[in-house]
Parts: sequence; structure tokens; C-alpha cells
Amino acid sequence: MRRRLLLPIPLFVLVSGCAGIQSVSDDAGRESGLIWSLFVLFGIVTAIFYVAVIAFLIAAYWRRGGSNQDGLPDEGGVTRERSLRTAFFLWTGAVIGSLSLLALASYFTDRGLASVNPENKPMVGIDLVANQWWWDVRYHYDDPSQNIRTANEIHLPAGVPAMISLKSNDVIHSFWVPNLAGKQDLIPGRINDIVLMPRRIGHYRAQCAEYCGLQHAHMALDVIVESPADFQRWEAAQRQPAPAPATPLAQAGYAYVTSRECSTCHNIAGTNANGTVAPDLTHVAGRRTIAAGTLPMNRAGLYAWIADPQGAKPGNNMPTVGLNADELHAVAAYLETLK
Amino acid sequence: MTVLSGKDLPRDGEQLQGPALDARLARTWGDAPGLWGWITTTDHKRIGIRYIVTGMVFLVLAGLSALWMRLQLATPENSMMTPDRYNQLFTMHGTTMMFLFAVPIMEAMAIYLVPLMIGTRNISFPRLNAFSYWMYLAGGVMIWVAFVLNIGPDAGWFSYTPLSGPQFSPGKRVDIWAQMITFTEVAALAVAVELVATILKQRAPGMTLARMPLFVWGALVTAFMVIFSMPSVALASSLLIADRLIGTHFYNAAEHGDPLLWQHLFWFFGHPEVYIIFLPATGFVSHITEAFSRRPVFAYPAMVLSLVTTGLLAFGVWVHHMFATGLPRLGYSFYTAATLAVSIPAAIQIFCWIATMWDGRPRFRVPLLYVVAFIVTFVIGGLSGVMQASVPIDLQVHDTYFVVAHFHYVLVGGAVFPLLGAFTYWFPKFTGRMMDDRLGKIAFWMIFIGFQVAFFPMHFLGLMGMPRRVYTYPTNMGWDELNLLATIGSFVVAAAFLVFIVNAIFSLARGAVAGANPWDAPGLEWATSSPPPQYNFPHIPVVSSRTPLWDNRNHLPVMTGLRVDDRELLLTSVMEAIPDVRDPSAMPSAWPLWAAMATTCLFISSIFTPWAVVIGAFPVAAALIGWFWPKSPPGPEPVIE
Amino acid sequence: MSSPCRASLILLAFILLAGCDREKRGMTHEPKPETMAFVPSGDPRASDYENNAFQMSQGQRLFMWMNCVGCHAHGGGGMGPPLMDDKWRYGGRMEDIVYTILNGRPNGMPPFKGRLTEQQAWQLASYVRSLSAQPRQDVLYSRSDEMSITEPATLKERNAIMNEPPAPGHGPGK
Amino acid sequence: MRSRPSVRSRATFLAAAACILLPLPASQIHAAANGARPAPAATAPEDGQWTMPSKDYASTRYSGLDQINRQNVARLKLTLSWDTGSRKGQEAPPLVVGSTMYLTMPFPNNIIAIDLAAKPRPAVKWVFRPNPRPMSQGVACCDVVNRGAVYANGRLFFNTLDGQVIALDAASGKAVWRTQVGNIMKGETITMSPLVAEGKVIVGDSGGEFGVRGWLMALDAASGKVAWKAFHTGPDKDVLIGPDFHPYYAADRGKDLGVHSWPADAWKIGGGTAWGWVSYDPQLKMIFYGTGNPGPWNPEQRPGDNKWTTGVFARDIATGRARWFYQSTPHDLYDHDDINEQILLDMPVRGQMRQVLVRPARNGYLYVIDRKSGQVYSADPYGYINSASGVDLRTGRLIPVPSKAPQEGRVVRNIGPTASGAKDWNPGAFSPRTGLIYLPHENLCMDEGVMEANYISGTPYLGADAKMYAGPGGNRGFLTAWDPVRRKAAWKIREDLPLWSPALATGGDVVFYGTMDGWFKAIDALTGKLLWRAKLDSGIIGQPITYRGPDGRQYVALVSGVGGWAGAIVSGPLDPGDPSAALGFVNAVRDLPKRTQAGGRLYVFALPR
Repeated sequence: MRRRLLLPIPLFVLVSGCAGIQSVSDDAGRESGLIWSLFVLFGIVTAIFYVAVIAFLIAAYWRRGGSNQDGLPDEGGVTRERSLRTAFFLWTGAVIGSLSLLALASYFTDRGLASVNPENKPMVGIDLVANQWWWDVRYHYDDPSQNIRTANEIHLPAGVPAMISLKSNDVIHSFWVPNLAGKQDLIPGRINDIVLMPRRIGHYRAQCAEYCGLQHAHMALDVIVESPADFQRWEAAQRQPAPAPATPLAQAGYAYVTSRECSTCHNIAGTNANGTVAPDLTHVAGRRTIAAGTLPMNRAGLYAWIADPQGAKPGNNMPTVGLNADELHAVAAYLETLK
Repeated sequence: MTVLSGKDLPRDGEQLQGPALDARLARTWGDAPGLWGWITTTDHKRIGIRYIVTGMVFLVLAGLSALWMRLQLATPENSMMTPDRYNQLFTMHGTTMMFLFAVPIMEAMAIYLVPLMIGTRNISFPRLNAFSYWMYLAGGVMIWVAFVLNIGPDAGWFSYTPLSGPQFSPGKRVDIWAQMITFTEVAALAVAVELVATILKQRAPGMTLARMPLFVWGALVTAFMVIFSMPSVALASSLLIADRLIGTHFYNAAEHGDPLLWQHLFWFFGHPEVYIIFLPATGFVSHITEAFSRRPVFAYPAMVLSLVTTGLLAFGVWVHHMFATGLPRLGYSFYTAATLAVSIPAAIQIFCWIATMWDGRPRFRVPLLYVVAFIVTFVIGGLSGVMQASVPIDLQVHDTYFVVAHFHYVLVGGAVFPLLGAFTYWFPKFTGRMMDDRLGKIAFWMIFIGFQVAFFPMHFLGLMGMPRRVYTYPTNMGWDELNLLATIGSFVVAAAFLVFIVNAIFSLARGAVAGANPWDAPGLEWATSSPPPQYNFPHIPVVSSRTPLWDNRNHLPVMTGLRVDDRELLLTSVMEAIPDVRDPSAMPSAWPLWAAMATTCLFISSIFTPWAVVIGAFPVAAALIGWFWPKSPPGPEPVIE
Repeated sequence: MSSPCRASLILLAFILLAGCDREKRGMTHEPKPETMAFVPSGDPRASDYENNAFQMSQGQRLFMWMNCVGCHAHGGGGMGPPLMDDKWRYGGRMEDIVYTILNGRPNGMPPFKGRLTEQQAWQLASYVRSLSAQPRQDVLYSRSDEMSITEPATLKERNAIMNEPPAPGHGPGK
Repeated sequence: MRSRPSVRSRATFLAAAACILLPLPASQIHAAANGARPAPAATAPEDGQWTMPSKDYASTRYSGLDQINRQNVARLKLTLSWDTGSRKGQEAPPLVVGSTMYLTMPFPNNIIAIDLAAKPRPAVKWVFRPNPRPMSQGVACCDVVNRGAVYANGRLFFNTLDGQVIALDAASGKAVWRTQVGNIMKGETITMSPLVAEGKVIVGDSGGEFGVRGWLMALDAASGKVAWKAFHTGPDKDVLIGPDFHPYYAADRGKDLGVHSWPADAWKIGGGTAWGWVSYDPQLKMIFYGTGNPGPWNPEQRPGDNKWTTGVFARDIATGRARWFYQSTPHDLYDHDDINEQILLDMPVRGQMRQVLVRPARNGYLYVIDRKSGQVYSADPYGYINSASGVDLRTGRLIPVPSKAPQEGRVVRNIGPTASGAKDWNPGAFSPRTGLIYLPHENLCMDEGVMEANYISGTPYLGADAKMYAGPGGNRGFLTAWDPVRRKAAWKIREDLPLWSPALATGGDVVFYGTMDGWFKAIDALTGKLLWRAKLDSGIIGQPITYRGPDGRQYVALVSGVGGWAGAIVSGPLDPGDPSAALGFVNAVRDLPKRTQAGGRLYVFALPR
């Protein structure tokens, strides 16, 4: 039990040292930075208390030849009782005092988080709609024809606050990009808002953090923070319709995708595929993952997903269509062109 | 009819004592022999043991489901089991641990121990007690049979709507879960009522509230908490069943119902639930610490106040489960404050226990080892709880493995370790034999180390972004090694439990025979033989201090005059425990069982049709009429003198 | 083992006998062939889909997603005929409904072959039959999370299906 | 200018006027007491015929015939009744040209010519069967109705449900040309009645519930060739918006608003059909018509103003080029198609005579709009409205009530008017004698829940559930006599059921209309007093007409046959167990199956000889 005495403090260092793409101990966002500082404060204070408790316990252990016997009062009892009582009040006071300190720290951090966009910058506006088990991402602008719709991937310009409206189409989900901010639930019938203020360029991963059914585990979201210029390039690219297929194979795939089962649910801008109940595929090949983080976006991933979506993500709502080999090659070839 | 005067009735006293009294009392308080006696018994000890054993079986089942889950999570992108199986498993694990193990076993310990600790012959409402066990058993069996039949619930032990609603949880899985809640509700409320009545009215003369053992205080506070919190979840689950079965819209946001209503109702129960489990455990800790430190617990009034304060504050913290739901942000501050405040009584108690050890002469036998493990572990859980009371921090760690680590530290550390200590401590009282010390120590160290290995890494998994309730995880997230470590730890814990159970079974048969008070403990339960006779005490003891057996080592004063030809209890006043009236205690009866069966039929069939409530009410009514049918003309003397 | 325990066991065994797969989450891994020969009477898949709560709930989802609801409303009909009454123009068996969904019917029902997989058509058929409470009581749902519209299927009286023979040349009976 | 009515009718009128002591100047009977009169160029001398459903280009539905009048209408008797065999909703009027009556049937859209002069009794002359494709029934949103054929220059022009425009030789019943203009695979059907003027056949599509891209086109009446086609969404060149487009309000000005007021690509499946009524001002050479709802119903899927849906267009009839546009319901929230009639009037507005069009819109406001400029002079609620708080005449914008805006995931309760509007397609009639517009309309409210709609070509594109029910007062319909000059209702008649049949006003100061439970009623045009009624075999949603028969008598004719959106519960038949059936209308008329039955019968009434 003693081995843990000094663990907490070095552990904070350890954890913050290796912040991954889905890590609480990061300050890539204004919010996550504030929270992590608060966490470290809490960690230090609680560690001190833990050390105190363990020290007292060890003292009790070493002192076990104490004079008190079998519940019978002894001569030194009154003095010890008095010193214990003093210690008791000191301890209680310390607990209350430091809890108050922590409460205040927490309160002011929370105020800091809640002061949405303190510099009053123009914000990126996003509607994020959760579905079992994928994310529908809609950027909205004053001119609605400039709106962008994508899925399972959010791009954000660094240094620009983003106002994300959270909605759900089915059950409760939770939006959580630990590197940028804390989580916020998406609840059917309600609209929650969260403001992200990304500060550092990078690729982060978000994941649904509220149990939402069979495939809760496979409901991730790539968050790419990039420079404002890159972001504008990305916006412009997203607004383009899907490129026309060039090769005969891709053309065959195009024909299949736009006329068959795929088009019933998926949308590919600029084609006859206008479905809205499944992720938008217009620029699917430009994204990093398939099926909300289930598979990497590459040829193998595409083949695996199209041929057997229920194998990779059992229970998801994409049916196994039963493509033959030619169709599979064609569809995959076409989807690969949708950069 | 001959009218007998009070003097003619056989009573304990100077004329009647020793073996003759024992024989007379055994005849009056004994059960019928064989199976019939087993079915009809109203003895709190037999029912308590039954409860404990059943609770332990559910602990094993829930533990096995945890092991199965840990196997799935041992490696990334594991396809050992389907997500459906995993979801059923974690639902069953949580549900069983919370509803079928933790709450019932704490109440079971109270059922067994409280009458002994306060020096009475039986629990109040003993038939209700029997009934509650059958209900609990039926609910637990129902849900586990359903799991075996692949209709196990899969919406989590918290069953958030609308995921658990009619649209997103097709079939009868969630109905079975919700009805299981109803079963355990009935059982838990019944026991709570019995305990409150027993504790307030049946204490031995002289056992004022200020002399009440701390476990009894814990049981009393817990019982009140059950009474106030359980109706909330009963309401929630009834509304859920109504939504699912007859299409009401309580949780349908589209029709202006509210899925958050569920969360409020559920956590209004769910958070006090944690203290319902924890407070009796603090009672165990106090008793063990006291007995093995050879010193009365330090600052008894502070301990009692802590218990009561915790019980009150527990009802003001439920929203800290809902910080991410987007409720008004400023309002959260209140719940942060309340949650932080709950740690104050816990800190006080921790201090008092250590102070007791410090000031005493602790003998580190197995029960006290568990207390030390409790302190070492629980304080970590408590401190990580302090972190989560903060809204910003909670927004990051909520629903991650950090929380999984936190509440396992709190619940296993705070309740299971004390429970195992208590089990070892009172095992001689239950069985008359001591548990093996060597095996006990082996089990202790395995369980302690295994637990830390299994759950400490989860703190880091949470901080590294791993969410809860995922059936698998991708490989490149840096979570692989820690998950494998957690799985290894969980197997060590499982092995430790195996050792513990083997020890219990072995000791039951071969353990050293224990006397009435093998630990030289101060409580009244040690004043009678091990195991205690059906009537608990030949004479009702009289108490004049908090540690009666230490203060009256040679001669425990008793009170006489209770009838021995009929089951009679002594009722005392609520505050000062001044003898008040003599009261009859119910005879054995099979009606509680029949009533439980009728209620079971009603509950189970109402999963399938609402008409079951109407039709099923008739057998229930019939059983209750049978239960309360006057058996004999009033006795020859008025009960109240 | 105690008696209530035994009683619940017996009851649950009864449920089990009635069909242990009623709760199975269908996650077929093997692709289904595009076209399957129709069995004129009693396709074995009919009861698999109809008596499975999960398949029915998937059908419910599809009923919204595939815009069935646009024409048939929630069973009362509109542009298309009602689906919750006892009249079936083209037959009310699972097989008939699947045929109707996949191949369409001449008076306005568009064919969904090539837009839906066969499995989805079976799921839909299961849901369509639930609109008139045809499947077993214990797989029916009470409501969906939307506007309160029809009486819950769990409380509905089951209409006998008027199994009109499918119109000549348009049904699986051909 | 309009010719003076016959001496006899004037005498009748004077008698009537004397009766009720209304001081109408005898010399100026066209302009009623309030000074309103039909646009002179858009009306023709009364010839006792009925050649187009709206009666004239001004859409007055007024016939100068006055043989049947307030005094004698009570003696009206059935003279002819003939079962058409159809059991679907009958929204089309009989046409009477010379001594022939032409009936237009709902799907399969047969045209039946009846020789009224045949002895001993009228007889079928010919029947034309266009045989439209049965699949079209599956994409017809609200019953398989047709709103009538048009007679012009010896030809009958009509549309079929499957998207054909057909010209028939009226004498022989032989097709002169057939042009396929709609694609039912995309959901385009045609139910409207064409407008024929200046050698053009003006036709628009239906299918706003299917995500079509709405249009209006002109076909050459002689050849059937498409002369022009104007879309109602998309880039300006598709909408035929050019330099001569001068909308009055700033919100309607700008380049390619039909693209920029939609999310990307949404305009391609954005609805904005034209399935209602077209009026024509021969003086200005402009047609006026409204555009339908944007698709889908769920407004959250189409942020923006959704130009050019739910508004009124003025176009040059020769080129189709837009002159002005006014959007009465920008970003439509409730399927408030703006396709209702526009009655072309010349009337005093704030003391000045203006050339206006009067349109009782679905959204519950009755607009008075300048025909030349598109300026809205007034917009007054004629029915119960709680979904909007008014119209800002400065910007022309409707002011919606936020709490009534549909929102995904949450049902909005008690919205008035409903999706079917304060008044749907069934047009009112204007009597130049009273200056009143007789509006048969509804008094309904609804609960609506919207959800994301999926677009699958050829299937509905709605994303909404609705439940309609009676509005304030508990009655579901009104006949409102509206005074457009004084901007208020002169009087109202409460009707239990929603009114789904158009009104007819006559020179005898009688107004005819029918109810969905089959009562055909004649009321006093001045007071609204019920003068006569007859119960028909089926509910009435059809257009009553009046004509002078070959024998010189005045007849009143209509075809019964309940159906349409409102009557689909009977013509379907639909199941009242589902209140959302027929897009929620079933809930409002659950009692209808008990009160009437499906039918389709021609009734002709006249005074006894």
C-alpha cells in the first residue's frame, strides 16, 4: 500500500507528457487547458490529503503497542484523547478549508468555461446531429447555399471559436473531444450548445461518451484543427459536388451507387443519390475513417466495409447488400475518387 | 374459558432459567422440522443467512460477468463476443451488483445482526421479512433466467431513456429489467420498514440512542434512505414499463415527455443508493476497528452525526450525474458544493477510525486488515470523487474509465472490503466456527493487490480518453497494455474470491469452534452463543454503556418476565429504551411464500399484458387475506399491561 | 430451489418454447443473394422475421426512412392504402408483403428491389404486420419516440386477415 | 368593358335591392357598394356558358345569369342526375359550351361529353379515355383528383394525372395532340386545370410532397409544343428571371436567389410546384399564379427563404418572363402552398382605384396586391391564425410566431392554420353585385411533428406527421363573405365540416357551395341566409357551375363525389384509427365515413318549368 504514496504527482507529469489524440491531459483547446489546470490543482490537493491519511495510518500501525487495553481506561488516556481531539478539529478544518478552496477554483474555472467566446470573435457555426451510430455534421452560414454537410469528421480553424449545436435523432449521445473540451450530451428533443476554442493545430479524436446501444464503441469523430487558410481551402473543397468518375471502373461504380441501394440512404452531391438517413458520401474519400472511426479510410477499409458492414460493425444500420466481385471493385473504385 | 391471571403464565425469571428456560423457549421459538420449517420460518437469522448466501451467489454471477467482459477487453478490437452479448453482460453486472448484491446483502447483514445487537428475540414484522426474501429471490432469478434465454437487459443498469424506451429497446429485455427493479424495491422497502421498527422500538432496556452500536445507526439511516429514495426509482421504472407496454409518453420528448425525467428520478435514487451501500459498511468498519483496536470508537457522536449528515446530503447530489446534460449551468454549482460537502463526514469518519487504531492496541487479524484495505482504497475513491464534484473536471472524466475506477474504488473499497471483513468477523457468530486465518490472509492479499492492479490503471485509461461501456476499442490509442493489466488484475481478484469461498466452506465444516465471544468484542451479539439460539437471548439483556460486554465482563444484567409459552418481544421507548410494552411476534407461516408467488405471477405477467395487473391482483389479495386471517381468539391477557 | 423460482422458471421456459430467438439481434454476416426463389406458401423466413422484436424494430426504422410513412401514414394510409385494417389488396402474409415491397404493385406501389435488400424487405414486412397486431404479442412494441398517433400495438385487437388471393399475375401465388 | 346585363336581371336586382334596402346605384351594377369590380379586360360578356373552371380570366366564378334568384331558389328541383361511375374525389366542374356538357373525371381522367339538347333526355355524346399510367396514382399526394378541363376555340384542353397535356377536338372527342410534360418517376403529376389564353396552354405540375422541382410551362395551343418553361427553384435563367423582373420588395431582389436561399442542391428537389389557379390580365398580358410548398415539409432541412416557393408570380404570357414576385410565406413552415386563386379586381385602395389581385392565401391572410407592381396593399387574416402575428407591409414579410415553428424531435401543438391552410385550393367567388368575395374555407388546427426526411426519387419527401382537428369554436369550416375594400368579413356561416368545394356566385344574388357530407346549399349573397339545400349521394368537393341550357333556362350543375385530401378518408378508404393518415386530415374528419359515402354523380338543378 505504500507504493502508491508518491504516485499521483509524477503520474500527472506522465499523463500530460504523452497526451494522445484522445486525451484529457491536453491543452489544445482553451477549455481543455483550463480544465486540465484545475485537474492538476485538484490532484495535488487530494494527493496531499491522501498522503496525510496514509501517514496517520502508518503511525497507528507503528504505535500498536499502545497502552490502552481492552477498552479499559488507562492513566494516559485523557491526555491522548485531548490531543486526538485537537487533531480531529484541525483535520476537519483542513478538510473544510481545502474543499472550499477547491470549490472556488472549480467555480471560477466553470465561469471561465461558460464565458462563451470572451473576445466576441465571429464563430464557426456547426450543427452536429448524432445518430445510432454516426455523426451528421452540418456547417451553416448566413447564405444557406454555402452550407456544408459531411459526416464523422469536423474541421476547425485554429484560433477561431466554433459554436456547435448538438442534437440527436434517436437516443442520448455525448459529444466529447477531450483534447479540446469537456463533454456535452446530445439529447432528443433538446438542443445543447458547446463552444470549442481550438488553439493548436492537430488531429484529435472524439468519441460518443454516453452509452447509445449496440455500437456505442464505434461512434468516433475525427476532429481536425487546421490553420484558417487550410480551413478555408477545406470549406471550398467541401462545397464542390462530387467529381465525375473518370475510369470505366469508377463509372460502373457510379452507376451502381447512384441507382441502387446506396442511393436510398446516402447523399452524393451532384448525383442522383440524395438519401439523408446515412452519412454524406460526397467527399468520403477525403475523410480519415469509415463508419465513424470503425475502419481506416483506405482501399482495404473500403472493401471490408462495403462487402460486409455487419462484420466490421455488427448491428449498425447499413445492410449487407451482397455485391458481387465486379460490383464491389466498381463501387470501391468510385468511392475512392470522392476526395 | 378459564381466565388465567398474569401470574399463571410461564415467564422467564428466577423460577425459569438455565436449561429448562432454553428448552421452553426453543419449543416456542423453534421452527417446524425439515422442509416445511425451512419454508415457513420467520426467524430473522435463518432469513438473514438465506439473504446473505443468495447475495453472495449473485456476487459470484456478477463477478463472472465482469470477468467475461474483462476477457473481451483484454485486447483491442477483440471479436470474442458480439456487442449484444457485451451490452447484456455489463448491464447484468451493474444491475446485479447494485440491486441484487450490494443493497440486499447490506440489508441481509442488518436482518441478521440488528436484533442481536440490540438484544431482542426477532425482527419486527417477521413474516414481511420472509416475504421480502422470496420477492428478492424471484426478481433475481427472473432476470438471470432471462439472461440465459438471451432476453437479458442490454440498456445498462441505469437504463437511460430513450435507449431503454419502446423504440430503441425492442422486445422484453428492458421490461424484465424494470420489473426486476420492482421486485427488489418491494423487498428492500419491506426490510427497511422492519429495520426502522426494530431499531426504534425493540432495543434492549437501557440502550438509548446514544448507546446504539454504530452498525445499528448505519442500518437505521440506511433504512430511512431506502424509504425515501426507492420510491423514486420505483416510479421511474413504473413509468418506463407504462411507456413500453401501454404507450404512454412520459419519456417521449416528441410528445413533451422528457428523457431527463428518467435521469432525475433514477439518480435521485441512484446516488443515495451508493450511501445505502456505504453506510452499513462504515458500521462494519467501526465494529471491527473497535473490537480489534481494543478501544471504543473515537468520537462516537461525530461518527453518528457523520452517518446522519451523509444520509441527508446524499439526497442533494444526484445532479452531479447529469453535468453534461445541459441543465442550467449556474445551478450545477449547488450540486458541486453538496457533493464536496459529502466528503466532510467521510473524512471525519476516516480520521476517527484511524484515531481509534492509533489510540488503541490494534491486532491486525484478517477483519482489521480489510479495514486497512478499506481506508487505503476508499480514500482514493473518495478523493477522485472530490475531483468529479467539480463541474469542469466532471465534464472531462464523466463516462470514462476514470469514473469506472472511481466507483469501484468507492464501492469495492468502501463496501466490499468491509463486507468481507465483516463476514470474517461475524462468521463465528453465524456458524459457530472461526474462519481459517492463513487462507483468510492469502485471500486478503490477493484481493487487495488484484483489485489495485485491476482498477488503478483505469484512472489513466479514463484520462487517456477511453469511454465506458464500449465493447471494444481501437488499437492505436495507447490503451492496450493498461487494459490487459486490468484484465490480469480482475483474474487475481476472482482467484482471491475463490480462495475466500473455499475458506468459508472449509471453515464451515472444519473451522475451529468458536465460543460465544471469540474476539472479545464489546457488542451484545456476542453475549449469546454462537450460533445464537432461535430466541437469541434467554433473558433480554440490559445495557448501561456503548460497550456492554467490556463494561460488564462478568455479569451482563438482564431483564425477565417475558412470556415463554408464546412468542413475545419487549418493546421499549424510542429515545431512552425504557421498557414499554410486551408485544407478540408472528408465528411461522407459509403465507408469505404464497403471497410472494402470487405477486411474482402478477409482476412477471404484467411484462406481457397490462391486464395481468387486474387479474393478478386477485391471487395476491387471496394470499394476503390468508396471511392476515386471525388464527386464534385473543389471548387470555391483554397484551398491553 | 424455491417455489417462486421454479414458477418463474416454468413461465420463462414457456416463453423460451414459444421461440427462443425472439430477442436475437440479427446481425447476419453472410451476404444474402440478390434474388431468391419465392415459396408459394410459407416461406420459412417469415416467422424468423415476424417473431423477432429486433427485426421488427429495424422494420419500423425503415418504414420511416424509406418514406413508406409518406404514403401509408402510420398505417392509416393516405396516398397509399391503409395497412392497419383487415383488407389486403395483394395478400397480407409476410411473403405477399415482401413481394409487394420488392416488386411493387401496378396501382402506385413503387418497386423497391435494388433500393432495399431482401433482408430489409422482410424487416419491413414484419413491421407492416405489426400495424394490425398480427405478430405475437410479446414482440410488439407500444410506441415510437414520435408524435402520439395510433393506439399502441400492444393494446390493439388483432384483426383477422382477409387473405384475398393476390391479383392474377401480381403475386407470389403465380 | 363588360356589356350591360339584360333588362330582366336588372329588374330582379332592383327588386332585391329594394327588399333589403341597400342603396346600390342602378346605373353601375358592376361596381358594388364598396366599389370593387372585376378587372374589366379579364371578364367577358355573360353568354350563359361555362368554358373554364374559374369562369373567366379574372377568376370570379360569377355568372350573370339571374333566372334563379333569392326569391325562387327555394323551388330549385333536380332535373338530371347521372352516375359517372367514378368513386374518387370530384374536384372538376362540368363545362358547358353551347349545348354540350363536358365532364372531367379524376384518374383515369376520362372526358365525357353529354349532349344536353338530346331528346328525350341528355345523352352521352362521346367519352375520351386517355388511359394514364396507373403508377401515377402512387405519386398523387391527395387523392387522384383533376380540377377540370378548359374549352377554347373548339378544343378541350386538360391534363392527366401521369403528366400529359391533351387537346381534344370538342366536337368529336378525338385527341388533337398529347404532350408528356411530367415525369411520374420523379413524382410529377398534374392535377390542375390549365389556363388557355393568347394561344398558350399554361400548365404546372403537382408533387410538392415528392421533392420535385416545380415548374410552370406554356404549350402552344395549336401544336402542343412547349413554348416556355419556368422553374420555381434554381438559377435565374431557369426561373425566367431577367432584366424585366422588378419585384416590389427587397427580399425578392438579388441574383440567383433560387439557389442562394437553399442549402446546396436542395433546390433541385425543393418543390415549388404550381398546381393551383392561374389568372390572366389581357390588358397587362400578364398571368398571375402562386407557387407551392417547398420540399420537404420539415423546414429544418431547408434553411433559407426557399425562393421561389410559396409566393405569387406575375409573368409575361408570351415569353414566360417573370415581372414580379411576392413571397407570402418565406421559408414555409407548414406546407402553406400559395397556389390559391387570385381574383383580379379593380377597386379602391385607400381612396384610389387600383388594379389589384385578391388572394386568400393558405397561410390565412387575404392579400390585396397591385397587379402591376406586386406591392401588397393589405394582408388581413380571414381565418384563425396563431402561427403568424401579421404581415409587415413595409418589407412584405410574414411574421411567424417562434413558438409555433416546427422543430425536430418535439411536436408543436395547436398550430393554426393547418397544413391544408385556412383555405385550400377550393376558390371563392366574387360577385360584382355585392362586392363580396365568398370564401369557402376551413377552421382547423393541427399538431405537427417533423423529422428528417429521406429523399428517394418517386417517394414522398415530407418529414412530418400531423394531426388536424377543429379550430376555435369547434366548427371545422366557414363560408366567409369578405369585403375586400373594407378589409373585413361581412358575415360568416359556420359549417361543421371543412369546406372543400368552391363557391359559385350568380347574378340572382345566390351563392352556391357544397359540403363534404353532401349538402348542396344556396344562400343569399347579401345576408348569407340559407335559402335552399339538397342532400346528394356523396360529399361535395366539386365546383358548382351555372349555365343557360339549350331551352333557355338557367341550370345549376355540379358533380358530387367526396375525396381529395380532405375526403380521402372516404374515397381511400383510409383508416380513422390512424389520425396521421392523409397527412393528418383524417383526424379532422373522422366522422365523415358515417355521414357520407364515396360517389361520383352529376347533378343538374333548375327551377320547375
